[in-house]
Amino acid sequence: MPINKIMPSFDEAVADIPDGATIMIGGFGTVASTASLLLEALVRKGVKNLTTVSNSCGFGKDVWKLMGAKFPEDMDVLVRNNCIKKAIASAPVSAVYQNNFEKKLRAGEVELEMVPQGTLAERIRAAKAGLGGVYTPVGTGTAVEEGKETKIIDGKKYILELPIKADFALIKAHKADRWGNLVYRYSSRTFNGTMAGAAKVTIAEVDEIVELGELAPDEIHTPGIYVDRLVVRPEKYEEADEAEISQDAKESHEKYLERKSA
Amino acid sequence: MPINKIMPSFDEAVADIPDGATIMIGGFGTVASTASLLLEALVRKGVKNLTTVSNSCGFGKDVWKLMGAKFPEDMDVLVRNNCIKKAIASAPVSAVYQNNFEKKLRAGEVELEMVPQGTLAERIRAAKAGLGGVYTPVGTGTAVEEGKETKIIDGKKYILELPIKADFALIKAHKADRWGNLVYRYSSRTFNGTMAGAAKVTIAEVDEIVELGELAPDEIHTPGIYVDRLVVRPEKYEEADEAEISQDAKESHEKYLERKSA
Amino acid sequence: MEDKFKLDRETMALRVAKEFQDGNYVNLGIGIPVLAANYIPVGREVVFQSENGILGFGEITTLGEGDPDLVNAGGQTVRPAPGMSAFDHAESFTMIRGGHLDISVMGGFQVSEKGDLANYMVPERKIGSIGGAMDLAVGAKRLIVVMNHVTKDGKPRVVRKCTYHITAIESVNLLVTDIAVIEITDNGLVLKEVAPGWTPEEVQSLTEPTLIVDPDCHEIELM
Amino acid sequence: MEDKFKLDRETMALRVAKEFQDGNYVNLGIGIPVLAANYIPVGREVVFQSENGILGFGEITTLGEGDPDLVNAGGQTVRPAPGMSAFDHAESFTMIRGGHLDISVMGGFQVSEKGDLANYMVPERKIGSIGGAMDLAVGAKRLIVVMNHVTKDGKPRVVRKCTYHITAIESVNLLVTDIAVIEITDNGLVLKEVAPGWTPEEVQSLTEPTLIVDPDCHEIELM
Repeated sequence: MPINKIMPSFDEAVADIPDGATIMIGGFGTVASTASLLLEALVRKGVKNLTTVSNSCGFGKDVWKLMGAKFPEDMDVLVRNNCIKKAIASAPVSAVYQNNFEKKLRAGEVELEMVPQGTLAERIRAAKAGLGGVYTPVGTGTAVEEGKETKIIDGKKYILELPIKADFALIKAHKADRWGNLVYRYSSRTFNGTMAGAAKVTIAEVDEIVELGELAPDEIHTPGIYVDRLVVRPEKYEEADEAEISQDAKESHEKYLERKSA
Repeated sequence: MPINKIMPSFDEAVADIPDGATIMIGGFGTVASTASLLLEALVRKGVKNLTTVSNSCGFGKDVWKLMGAKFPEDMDVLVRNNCIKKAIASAPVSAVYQNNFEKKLRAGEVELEMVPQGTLAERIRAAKAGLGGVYTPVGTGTAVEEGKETKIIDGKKYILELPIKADFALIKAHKADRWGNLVYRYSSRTFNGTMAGAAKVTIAEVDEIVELGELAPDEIHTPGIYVDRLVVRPEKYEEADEAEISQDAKESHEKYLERKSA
Repeated sequence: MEDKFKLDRETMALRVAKEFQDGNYVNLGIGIPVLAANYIPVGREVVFQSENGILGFGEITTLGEGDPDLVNAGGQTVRPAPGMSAFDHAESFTMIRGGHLDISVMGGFQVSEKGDLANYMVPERKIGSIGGAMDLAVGAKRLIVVMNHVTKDGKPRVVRKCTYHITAIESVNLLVTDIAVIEITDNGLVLKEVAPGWTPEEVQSLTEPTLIVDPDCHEIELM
Repeated sequence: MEDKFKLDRETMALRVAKEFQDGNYVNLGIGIPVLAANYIPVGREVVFQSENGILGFGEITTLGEGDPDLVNAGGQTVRPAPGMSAFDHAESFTMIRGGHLDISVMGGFQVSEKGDLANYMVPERKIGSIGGAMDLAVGAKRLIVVMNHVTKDGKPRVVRKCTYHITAIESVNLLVTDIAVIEITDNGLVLKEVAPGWTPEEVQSLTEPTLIVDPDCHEIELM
């Protein structure tokens, strides 16, 4: 039978993600690099007590709507719907905007393990590559070192960082074929490319599915072996809960515009 | 001044490689994936006591000529011209053909550190990525483990493998621009892509140099930051020492043809 | 017993190929393993990986044809095929070591009753190449070894303990020889199939460790 | 002394940009650092890296324009430029941690006399984001920090020992503030330049550790 990783719907793609699962969420923080519709499907499923692995922890759809995003949900949809128990992240909060994750963190409703961004990438890669751990010089002499093994190698101090293993990875790519070969666009490759294949099951949300053979062998960024399921984005976005854009988000957007013009 | 990494000649590209240097040699073993002309230039320079880091240790130009290669020299050119003191390699000898490296190894004229292929790739990457070392499960319970630190992580035994650092990396790519952005073709990416940027100085031999901007951002395999020097292959190959094809090579080619048709 | 029918290389490859399930990602070693690509069961789509950095490539080209930038791990030129991807060595062994391959098929010199594999150096030669063998043996979800049951001198290759240099310990899952198919389990070696005309006792007589004969042990199935 | 001229954000960025040499690979942090991209000395070609996985990109787009798949680490859309490349996060931090960047420029809250940097969390907030700061501080060949010389309350930010959470120890090479340019050396902090109208003594009075005044100490050079 021809290999076909394409799933008919976002709901079916996430149907077996259980409560308490560890999930990697691709992207950098911008909604364009986020598997928005998979996250929404996860909320519809009503999953609880997730441990998430991601770069940031969401800014909320209002911020992205103001910036004109077509699919505006980011990880915040999991945060505000109380799906998360613990987040492993490098940039969980913003300097210019108090996101829902920060509010919940201050309220003691979520746990946080903060990891330097490069260490996060390397720990995810270690899981993907079957390594037991890596020694990084990053974080020595800081809070990151606490409770971890260190080692002097060639006269320099390193911290032992262990793989981050996960049950599912939810990533966003640009194009895919039925084998799961993926191509990303520019800065939206980011953690999507790193996480593909790092979890037991990798699910990719894509803009477009092309015929097998249309992606040139040398242009494929993620070989299909790392991808288990694919779902393609619809033409139109249907918003789950249409609501007014919050005052917070408007203020944040104003600040963003100022920074941008600075 | 515009960045321009293009060197006028192969000799100038390798002019500062000193005796006793550690050099990475890209490619898998096939001559198509090898920086042939850089290796020849190194021999012309008369460099001695090199430590090499490579997947295999060369089959010799006769074998490749019989297969129709235009630029037929592989690492054997360094071996037979006595440039090497020690080789770090994964597949130094062949099951079907006694190469010059094997002869010199049996004669005690070269040293060998044999490394599993994936561990070789990972140790090279560790140097490139600034890691102090990685734990791999590969080689436990074998000769590879001897003299190395091991560690039980999550109930499984791993070997600590340290970065392989080098002074120069000589790699082969297909296309380049003046910034050193590289694109490879198919299976000729191999160790070339892994070694680019892993040594202090990376020198790339390429088929073609294109204008800056001709390589699309998402098709570049090696970002220019990893590449220090570029040399483009000439239209014509000029053989240094024209000699008859050896009987050994002819026999090996016969065997190859048999295996192929098998 | 010497006159009994033994499977030839092609038939052993055919038996190995029966193990390939729909959608499997498979790495084939040099020698008999690579022949298995010719016998994928009808209707199954199987994707081959080669450790030099290609996935989903096509068949080996005819002589004199082929692109020198597109070779398998044996250095043979192969055809591109729809869905093929290329990558560097670090990525290739991320795939291999990281457990992403369903099956790795390799040749062998010795296999022990615990599933240890020796296949990179014959003691007489004293020099051999590890290549990708250690990573492939440790990393693949399932390791299938294909080899002759005895050496040219008639000595067992299925042994209590490997006397040759070890490639990987406790890693072989299935062994296909020219006279038997043996599963390596936590309980020991289970004889599942024998070549036409062979009895389990005859296979045992050429095997060092004691075989557990599967209640369902039968003649090797090729189709 | 309160009335003395202090460099504004743009001028600090201009001073930082003077450090960019021909062909340098440079990462610019959010805030003042990113402004330095506008002041590359004439005739120099400098390549910018952004840790979210792009190298050699162009300027920040005007509002409302821009491709959401092409942003810098601050989330601002940037233009593609000839020579640009894109890569994933593991590769991006291979670049950063592996010492491939010539210069990293970052904002700071405190810098110690040993070159320790604190820039990811103000104690009052108790929560902050590490992001790529620790990797960039440790990995770049040269770390330039740009910040105001004192806090809003007038307390020194150049301190004997950081009291805020440390980003990286012994990593800052050059400090550009609104009143001074200070090199961090093995011997201590060397005052190289002062803002127009400032004396070394006045800079010292706003600095916790003792500054070594360079014999050649002069007014900040902007061109």
